[in-house]
Amino acid sequence: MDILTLFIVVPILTAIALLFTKGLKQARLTTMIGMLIQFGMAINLVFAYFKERAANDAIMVFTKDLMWFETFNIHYSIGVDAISVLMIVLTATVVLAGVFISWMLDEMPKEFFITLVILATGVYGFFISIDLFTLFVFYEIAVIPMYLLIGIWGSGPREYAAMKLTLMLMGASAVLLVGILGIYFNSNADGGALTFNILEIAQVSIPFEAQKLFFPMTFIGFATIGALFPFHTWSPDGHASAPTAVSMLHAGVLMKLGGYGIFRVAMYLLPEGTNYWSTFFIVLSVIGVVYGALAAVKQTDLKYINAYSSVSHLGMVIFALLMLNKTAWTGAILQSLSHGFMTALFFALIGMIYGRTHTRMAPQMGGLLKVIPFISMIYVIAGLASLGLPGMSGFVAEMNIFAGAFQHTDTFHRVMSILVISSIVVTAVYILRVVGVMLMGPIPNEDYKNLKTVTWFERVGIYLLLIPVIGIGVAPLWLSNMINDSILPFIQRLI
Amino acid sequence: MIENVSIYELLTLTTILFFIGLYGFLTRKNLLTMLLSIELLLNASVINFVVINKYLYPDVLQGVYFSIFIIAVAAAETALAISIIINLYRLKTSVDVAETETMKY
Amino acid sequence: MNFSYTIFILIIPIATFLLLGFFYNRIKPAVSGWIGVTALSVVAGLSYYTAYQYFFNVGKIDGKFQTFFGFQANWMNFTENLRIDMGILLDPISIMMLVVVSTISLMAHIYSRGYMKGDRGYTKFFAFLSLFTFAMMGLVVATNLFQIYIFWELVGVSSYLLIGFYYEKPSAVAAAKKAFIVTRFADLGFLIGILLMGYYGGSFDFMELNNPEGPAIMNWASTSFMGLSVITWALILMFVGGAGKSAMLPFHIWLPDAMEGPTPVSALIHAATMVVAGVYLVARMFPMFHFVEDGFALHVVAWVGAISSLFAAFIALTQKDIKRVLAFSTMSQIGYMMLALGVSKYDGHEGLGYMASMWHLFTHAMFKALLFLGAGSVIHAVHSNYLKDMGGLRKYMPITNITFLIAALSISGFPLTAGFFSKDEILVAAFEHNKAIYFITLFVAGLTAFYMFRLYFGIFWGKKKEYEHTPHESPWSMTIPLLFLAFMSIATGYLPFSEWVTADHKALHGHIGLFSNLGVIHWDMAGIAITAGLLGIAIAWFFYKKPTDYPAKVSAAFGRLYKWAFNKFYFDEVYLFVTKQIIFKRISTPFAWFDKKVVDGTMDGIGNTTVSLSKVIKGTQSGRIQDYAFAFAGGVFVLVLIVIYMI
Amino acid sequence: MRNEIILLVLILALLIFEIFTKPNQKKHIINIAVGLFFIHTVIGFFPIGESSLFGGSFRTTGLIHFYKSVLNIGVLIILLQSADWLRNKVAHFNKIPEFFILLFSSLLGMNFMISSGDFLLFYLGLELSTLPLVALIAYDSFNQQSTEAGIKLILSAALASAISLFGIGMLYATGGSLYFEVIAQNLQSSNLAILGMVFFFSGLAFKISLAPFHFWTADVYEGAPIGIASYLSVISKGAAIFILMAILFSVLPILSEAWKLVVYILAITTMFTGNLFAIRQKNMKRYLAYSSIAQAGFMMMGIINAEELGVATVVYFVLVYVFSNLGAFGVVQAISSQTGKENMDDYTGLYRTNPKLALILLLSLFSLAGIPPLAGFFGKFFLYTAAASKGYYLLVFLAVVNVTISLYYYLLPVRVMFLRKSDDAIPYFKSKLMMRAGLVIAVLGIFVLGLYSPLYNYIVELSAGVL
Repeated sequence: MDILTLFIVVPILTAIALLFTKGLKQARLTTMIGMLIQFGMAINLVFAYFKERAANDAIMVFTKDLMWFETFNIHYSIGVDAISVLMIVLTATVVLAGVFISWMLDEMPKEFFITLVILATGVYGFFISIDLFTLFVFYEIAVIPMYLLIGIWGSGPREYAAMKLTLMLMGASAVLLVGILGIYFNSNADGGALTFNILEIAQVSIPFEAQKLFFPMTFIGFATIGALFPFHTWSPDGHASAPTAVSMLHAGVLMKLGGYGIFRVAMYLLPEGTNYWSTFFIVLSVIGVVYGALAAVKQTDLKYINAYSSVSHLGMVIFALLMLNKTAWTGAILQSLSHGFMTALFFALIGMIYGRTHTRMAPQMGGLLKVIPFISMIYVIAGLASLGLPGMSGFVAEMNIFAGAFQHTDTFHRVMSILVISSIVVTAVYILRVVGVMLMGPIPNEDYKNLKTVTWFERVGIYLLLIPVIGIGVAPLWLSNMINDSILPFIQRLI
Repeated sequence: MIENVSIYELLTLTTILFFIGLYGFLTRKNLLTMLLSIELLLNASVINFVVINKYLYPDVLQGVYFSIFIIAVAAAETALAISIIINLYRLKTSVDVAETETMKY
Repeated sequence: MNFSYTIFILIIPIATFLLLGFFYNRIKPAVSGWIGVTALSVVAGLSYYTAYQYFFNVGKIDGKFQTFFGFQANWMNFTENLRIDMGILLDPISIMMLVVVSTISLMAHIYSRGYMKGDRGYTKFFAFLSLFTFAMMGLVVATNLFQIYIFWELVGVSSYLLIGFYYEKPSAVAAAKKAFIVTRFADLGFLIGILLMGYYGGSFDFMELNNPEGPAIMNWASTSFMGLSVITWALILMFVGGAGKSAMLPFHIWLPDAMEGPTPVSALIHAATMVVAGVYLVARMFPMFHFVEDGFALHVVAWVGAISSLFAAFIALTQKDIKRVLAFSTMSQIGYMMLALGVSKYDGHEGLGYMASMWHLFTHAMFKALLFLGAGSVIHAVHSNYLKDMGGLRKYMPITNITFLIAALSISGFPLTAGFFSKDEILVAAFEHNKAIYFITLFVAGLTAFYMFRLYFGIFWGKKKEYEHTPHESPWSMTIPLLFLAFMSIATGYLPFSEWVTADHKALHGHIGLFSNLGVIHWDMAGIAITAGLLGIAIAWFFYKKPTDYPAKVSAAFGRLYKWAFNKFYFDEVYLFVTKQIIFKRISTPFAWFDKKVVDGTMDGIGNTTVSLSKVIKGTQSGRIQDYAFAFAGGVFVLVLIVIYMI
Repeated sequence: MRNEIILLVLILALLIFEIFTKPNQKKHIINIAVGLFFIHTVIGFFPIGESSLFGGSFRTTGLIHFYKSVLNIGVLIILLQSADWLRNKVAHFNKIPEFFILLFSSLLGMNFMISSGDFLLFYLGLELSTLPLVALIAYDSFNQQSTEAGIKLILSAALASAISLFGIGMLYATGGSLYFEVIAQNLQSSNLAILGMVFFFSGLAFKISLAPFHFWTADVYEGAPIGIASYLSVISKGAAIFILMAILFSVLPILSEAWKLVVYILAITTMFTGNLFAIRQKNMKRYLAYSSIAQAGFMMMGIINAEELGVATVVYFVLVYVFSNLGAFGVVQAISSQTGKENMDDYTGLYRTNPKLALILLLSLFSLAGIPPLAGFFGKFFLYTAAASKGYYLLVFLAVVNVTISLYYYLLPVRVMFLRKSDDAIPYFKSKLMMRAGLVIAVLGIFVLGLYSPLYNYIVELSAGVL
């Protein structure tokens, strides 16, 4: 079996194996083994990719193509470039960390892990798809398990949040579907065979009228999961209600599907539509960036803070994509990765803190640095990463975005760029506010003195996510070079 | 073919019949009278078929045969409907259409 | 000459940080203290060696100091042309800064071994100090704007961590947060400036940007915005960043609060090294500041510096917390450095201000660190920060007393101390180029002398207080740094600075350099300055040597002015108003509300409308056959009508 | 004709059986009938050549034969799922054989209807399929709801067929014949023809339950025995769709502009009506009734394509829909025949007590909602493609809006089953073999139909050249 299909097969096999397990111990062990294999495969893929790339300069490598539905020219068509490889690594890491974080989940563990693994399958499939149809199929497979994950294992207004999240995302995907169909039926204006294959569609130019019509559909379809204002409202409620591992996976990986899809589908296939609509969506994304940050300032629930912060950070991804140059795009990809690791880390930590203090309200806590120093210090580090401290991944990403944004010299882009840059101050405000209130200060509750220290599986989860955050931040060159190479064919279509 | 009667007059008749039947169906309270109205509707069609056959395509007797089948089926339909109405009567001692409104919304 | 060993100046502190940080709960405090001190000693040794090599052996070629690279690596590329390198750039000012940072840091390390003894976070403290040292070193040796920005932020975060070191104290937490956010806000300007510079100047690299014949300087006029060159805007924005770090108006508000941190931190970061980063930045970019648009940006620098120094001096007169007095004094002195840079030109003697600024930076680092450490020693002894709890300490703490006096004399510009030389160079530079600024400077010199001696007399003389615990001299670990710095506070005045550190890297005839050019001292200029200083000291002597009621009378006489100065001209309140009332209440809260009610409400509304629509139409399914039949027949007719009329 | 003859033989055999068995032995008829029908279904899979009988009144083609197989499979599943109910609830009425006889008669009617080559056989088939069903709906003669449902259906159906007949009359008048082929040749577009088409259409729209001809659906489903409701929802609807397509595409192509508009309007009204009503439903049968209305609206998107692509997608969708809907109905049936509970709230916490049933219901509902990788997604996607290929993007857009609405109510049972806990959840029970077989077939279909593309390709092959 080829190296990419395994990424779908292994989770499915894991899920099937899980069916035969009993109890938490077996379930988590099975999942861990499956996901460890997956993680190893992901790391291996990076090396394999470099090796393959040296010999092969096609846009996608490791391609494989099987006819599926001949009538519609639907293929099972897979392949990766650097961006998908990185996204796969991100996914593998976050999922594995998520398994460790859910080590002690006691309610219906088997079902939990199965659903989680199905979700992961969808994500992997999405990242390796070249065919729009399979891409869409995997997208939905990735989204729908969220309903169960939040609904069954969530907390707070979980039913409401789960329903809202599912409906908004599926609604968006429905709009996306129309966009995809539009692309499909214009994929060969000269009367040849219609196709869903991204690379083939990129060879033809879709009529401008069609681009104008279908770009916003495709864009909004993807941008909703990327939490573009004003379609982001599923995200705060969803994150707040979801169990820890799910928040991690969702914010860390699932929301990345948005940016990835915009990049891979909306912009690549509809370049003129992109140019036509870019002003409008730039405004939306900038509103998202600033607004998410400002709204986060006001929140007290840790998860809400993080959710709004995600709105802000991912708004930056969309903003960067709309800047339409290589620097900004590199930044967008880096920001996706960085935000993935960092937010997952954040949610993991919030889960750990919640598991100990039984509250997520920052003002109710205090002085945690003293009682759970390890978790608290990592929280500070994650916070610093979030506010874009040099040496952490966020900085590298943001700088690329800003540098890319500044390549536009007209006033509109300038003003928008400056607004986006301003958001980093606001980010500092809300991060430090939480750190100050929750981790520092006097201890408000005597019970806190007996909080458990961090356990080994929590440590593993933390390190899995922390290492990439710092790694990217310290040595970004190879990564940005890797991304740069793969961006080229895409950017060339737009300029 | 009837002397001095054109197809238009006959079709007007059937149309009127059709609407009378429809009106009856919509306004009667008694299930049996509603059933009668259905018969009117069906009869309108039956006459239609015969008339069309006779006036327009007199070579082949398709319409006439069709009308015979309609009459037969209508009989079966009525028989079935009446049996169910009787069943309703047994349960509710009434054949008022208002008795059949328990399931709604 | 191969300077590649200088990489260890960066590696050693970060390694120390990682070592102490990872094993903070396994290493014994005593050991970690020694690790820190040893590491820093090595770093200081390397720095001194580098300085020696550079200034005395290899640095000067053809009468001009050359620039060396100790290390250079590509870190990230934005575009083909716009790349970010990480490297070590060695030229006079960076080497001077290496010496300053390593010296003060080493002193702070040694001092902390005594000062922090018994603290829970002893190891952590040393780890953070190492982190800071690393970041500061990285900042000073930066080869390009982006590197400086990166380390700039890292310095900021280590400052944050150190100010908030006593994290259980809410005031410390608030101060740390304030320091970080205010400087970050200013850094926003810096970042935008850098990006603008990158795109209009074509590079981030100092060597390319600062080349007087390079494209960046030659083409400054190519694009303009609101009447000024974009490059000027970039420079001004970068200066905003510098002003934030260096606590210039109006970003100074974090500095007094930052005194919540442990005193060695105040000495190291908030007096000697980090706060002068802004000055260093301007000095680093000096050719650009000077050449672009006839130095418009430099005028901004000069005036901001001058006003800040005056403003801070006023506030320093009134403060009661000794560390805050010192903090405002720091701000005032940094204003000096800024204005000196601001009035400077590039070539030859015209570049006097530049030299003076750097020199003052150097001497100020010594005596201000000394003042802080001395204050720390006093605080350590009396367990209070407030002047009212002190007095007559000269008997109990002789070493502290003497060293503090030396530092106070130095800062007041008392003849033959280091401060005298460097400050008078500033005065000369100001006099030559901008009279208005000169008078401000002179006035501030007098004020400085007055408030420093108010402090000195208030602490060591004045009323004899009864102390609960008899104060005693601090341990050797704390007094050795004091003595060393006291020595430096005098000795650094006799360095031939004007030969070493100048704008164009060529030697320059200073006025008051002892070994270089004592002969041409301008005694007229110096005399005025000395008079101003002595006047300040005399008034302080008169007011504070013994408890008198003059201070109260004077402050009453100034009335409102005194009150304003005492409340720091209400800057904090304005900021608080802007953040709490405007940003939080007027912007953030409505945004959160908007999100909840309007955006989210719309989405929920769509759902709710659908559901209620479903309720509204439920009546059509009435359960009546005849209604159904009517709908059926009606449907047919409507369809017929539509179809027939639409086609 | 093979299908019909075997079915007729089956019916006769059962009649004889009915006559010659003692009341207490009539239970065995369940196994026999199901067994025989299984054989019939299997035989149905064998291909049959194209032919026509009675001067063209009765036609068989590969596609028509496939239609019949689809219906056979559906009926087989329904029989399997209803066996429990028959055994437990109906046995004491002593009229089990009637159930099979009537059901098979109805199926026979549908087979005739599908195969019909003229309006006469079409009409007879239609009535033959409807009338036994009415009897089945009113089967439980002591149940008032059952009776009410019967009355509603017979009166509405009679009205519908009357109006439809009126329309056929007009088509006869304009087309000059009752034979489809002749009409197709002779028919000219005129207002009368359009009038006739709309009238005729309404009759089939009634069977497919397109809004506003759908009102009977919910009430009848609720009152009818569950097996019959599921029969109504898949078999009767499927057959009507098939013949509707055949007539519209091959008999009335000249009026295509007109009927496309009708289909367009009905598709929109139906989707919205079905979905908006379904949101509020508490009774599972009623809930599934509205869901099936909405699904019918989606099917219209394939019809509007008016080409072979449309035929293939609709047939495929119906096939998928048979499995998905029968999966859902099967679970409802299983629970109802075990506990008598039919309300959604009764399902609270079902997953914790009966995980398999809950899972099957979940899969069926997800398939209905069109969530990949279940077959329903593929069915819907192809329908969108069919509509979009003719440029009906607005229709597709409205459809996806409706999919989102429908997702909401499809998640409602999932919510109560999975997300909530209940102390008085339906206790664990083990279904009988037949029920399980019925459910398993349905689930298999849900998975295999979509992912395994040769099936779809086969349908495409069949529908090639039908026009």
